[in-house]
Amino acid sequence: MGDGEGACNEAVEISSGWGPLSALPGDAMMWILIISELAVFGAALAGYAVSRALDPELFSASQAHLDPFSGALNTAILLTSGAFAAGAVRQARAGAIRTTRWLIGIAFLFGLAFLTVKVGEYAGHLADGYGLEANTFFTLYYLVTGFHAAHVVFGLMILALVAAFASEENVTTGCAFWHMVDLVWVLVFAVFYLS
Amino acid sequence: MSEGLTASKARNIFYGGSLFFLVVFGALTVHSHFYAVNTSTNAEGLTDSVVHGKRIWEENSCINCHTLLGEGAYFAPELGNVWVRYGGRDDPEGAREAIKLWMQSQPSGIEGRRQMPQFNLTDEELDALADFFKWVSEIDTQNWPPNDAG
Amino acid sequence: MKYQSQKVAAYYFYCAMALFAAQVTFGLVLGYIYVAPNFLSELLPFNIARMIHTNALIVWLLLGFFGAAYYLVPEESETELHSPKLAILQLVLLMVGASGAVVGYLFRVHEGREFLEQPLWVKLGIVAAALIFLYNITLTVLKGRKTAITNVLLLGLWGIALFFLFALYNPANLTLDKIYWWYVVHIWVEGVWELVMASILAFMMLKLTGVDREVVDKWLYSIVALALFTGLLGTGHHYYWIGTPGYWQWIGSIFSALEVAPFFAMVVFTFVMVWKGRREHPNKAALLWALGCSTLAFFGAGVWGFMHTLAPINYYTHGTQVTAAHGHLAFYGAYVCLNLAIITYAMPHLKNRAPYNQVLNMVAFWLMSGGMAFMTFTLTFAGVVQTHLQRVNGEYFMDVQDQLALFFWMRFGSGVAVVLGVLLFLYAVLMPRKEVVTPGVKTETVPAE
Amino acid sequence: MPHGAIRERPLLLTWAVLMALSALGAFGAWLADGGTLRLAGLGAIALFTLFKARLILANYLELSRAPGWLAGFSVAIFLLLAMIFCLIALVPAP
Repeated sequence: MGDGEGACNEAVEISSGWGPLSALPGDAMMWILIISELAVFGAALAGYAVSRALDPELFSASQAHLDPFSGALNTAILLTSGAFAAGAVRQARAGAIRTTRWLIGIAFLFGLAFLTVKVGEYAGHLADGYGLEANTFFTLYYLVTGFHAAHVVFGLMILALVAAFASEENVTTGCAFWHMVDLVWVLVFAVFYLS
Repeated sequence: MSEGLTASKARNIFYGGSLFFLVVFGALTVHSHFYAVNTSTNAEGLTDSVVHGKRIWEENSCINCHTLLGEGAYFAPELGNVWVRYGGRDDPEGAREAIKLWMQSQPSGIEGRRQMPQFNLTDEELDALADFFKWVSEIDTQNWPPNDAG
Repeated sequence: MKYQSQKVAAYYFYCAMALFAAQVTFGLVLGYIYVAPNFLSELLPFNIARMIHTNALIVWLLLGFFGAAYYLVPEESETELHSPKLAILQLVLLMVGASGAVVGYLFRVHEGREFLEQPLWVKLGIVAAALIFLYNITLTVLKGRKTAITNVLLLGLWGIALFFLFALYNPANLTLDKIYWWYVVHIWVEGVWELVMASILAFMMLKLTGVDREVVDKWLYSIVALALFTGLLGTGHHYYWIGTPGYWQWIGSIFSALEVAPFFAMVVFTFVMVWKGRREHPNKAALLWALGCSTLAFFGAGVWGFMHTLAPINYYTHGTQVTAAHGHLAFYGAYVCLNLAIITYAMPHLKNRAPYNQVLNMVAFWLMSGGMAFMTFTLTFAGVVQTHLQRVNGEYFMDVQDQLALFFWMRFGSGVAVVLGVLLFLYAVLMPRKEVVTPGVKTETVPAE
Repeated sequence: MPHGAIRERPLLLTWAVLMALSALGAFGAWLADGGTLRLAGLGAIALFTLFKARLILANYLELSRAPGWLAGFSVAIFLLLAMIFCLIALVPAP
């Protein structure tokens, strides 16, 4: 791809090709992914709210098994990771590839820390006998946080990739995905742990 | 250089994203596979006769009139719960006989009624088919269908 | 037509249209059996006729895809096909398999999973034909220019072949059987077929509207991304009540509700392209079919799919005429219209004459689509009534069906309209008025293709 | 944090505010647990979450450069949070 007709056209035409998406910073295709993901998690959280309203007793009792401290810790970890990733984008734009790679590396380590905490939480729930099929609350909890954790794993792979091929574009695109993972977690945290 | 690569980046994100969803789907399928084998179906009850019954079900293309767990043609009744509908939970022998009798008395030939063909099954084959229906009726289908009517 | 080897597409289109005629004929018979149940009950029972109806549909749509690929890949790749002879061999294999299957069905020779009733030897023949096809097309693409359209088309076609392999796996455990059965059925029609659909539509937009390739490429990637991001996990909406875990009710509801998005994007895509397009293409009928395709796919697959995809609703509507309504309009809109669009577009080129007789073709579009839309409405009403009587009130299936007779009569009537539309279409495409052809005049009317 | 350049400072500030909002959110959760101030607590959680989301969108995802999109995302997230937290407020746990 990108050869043939793609290469010989003017940049102006290409940037207009995305329509309203052209206004977004970074890669338009990544934004389609981000919007899709937000729609998915938004629908899941809305579904959670409705289910909770139908059976508040069960939800409140089950929610008591979650550890708000782990959730808060993971929020801090992920937001910090995001800050390093955002720093990496700025460094990449300034052309400082070495610094960019260092910052992505630190963001990556924070991502690993997030997963460690999350796996610890899962192990605790499972040890207490609350699995995927325990009740509606836990089904939703595992689906939403598990799907989010899968994004963290996928995001870590992307971070590794863009650290290896650290062009400004690649770093921007990869980190955009990572920030989406941040954003989703902030919502998930508020709904599952805080309310 | 960067603009010429826009299309290839769009393609890579499409590939990467699709691969991610495919992997998630695959992982969930594996979980569901083991759930089906260990939890929702009676793996030990899957006798030769039940397997034989499933083959008869397939050889006679029953699915192209009936539905089974809601899937199939919509021309004839749901059979995933036919065992229950015929009272098989309380009176297995009665349900078995009723199913066999029904199969043997087709087609009804009544004008204006949907006709079921005569499949000329042996007594052993009819038993296997009944065993298959019994086994299917015991699958944990999340309480579907809503009632015995199917 | 710029490349000689594109000619093989014509043979695929002829075979596809023959099977299309067979498919709707058997459909009409089925519609009649619904209202006159004793009709042919000994000679051609419902289950046999339905196998032919559904199998003929699948095979002719695939033949249309193959034909479309053989038509557009040389043009996109700017090279002759790797081997036109192999393409013919593949067609012969497929037609022997298809006719063998149909004759076999009439003599009760078949397997038993819905839509996958083909005997093993036919399935293996399909695999062999698919391998020949992929070999032929992939080599053509590799030696020529690579475009987004061929790239996505190729991915879709490879996906069709790979996921068909699950048709060969039939576990004794019914729940497992169903889990993997959907790997073929769902991932075909709500996954990889959408890639084929989007790429063929993109090709047609490029040709018919003259919009820049850059713009078309971006739309194409956005659409197929949405299709797979939602469609793969959207399989969950088939995993509600077959013995699979309860979490699928959440996954299926959420992702399949979003499956509307790619279809909506296709509607916007086609209309925006036509609106922005600089070119007045003479083949108005092809444009009508293309726009009809995206629009009716949006309603049939998108809206009618969404209507009963949420688990709490599907709990009541699953396996009723609502599904039949959705199935008919979805297949018609997304894939029948798509094939008729590319056939309408390509046949004048393949027969080397200007696209005329469009009025008849466009009448055929409105007749067929109108019939299909009316059929969808009647089946939807039938399904809603059935859901209430059977699933809520608990009345028995046959008692309920008897009360739906009026809807089934109306459905039969709309079926007649569809068949007339099909016949008209075939006439318009295959038997053009001879006097319009001006021999010796260059008929390539579209510049810069 | 990278040091030196001036443009880095908003990022550090963003991070600090995000941390502060998370802490405030925990305080909101503590309020929401009790009786009388439950609604205030829920409102605070929703509000702080919306602020956090906006900060991430504007500064991490750099939507400050595309104000129209930022507004669109904000409205969508606002509606989602409003729906969820209104439902939670209306149907209290027993």
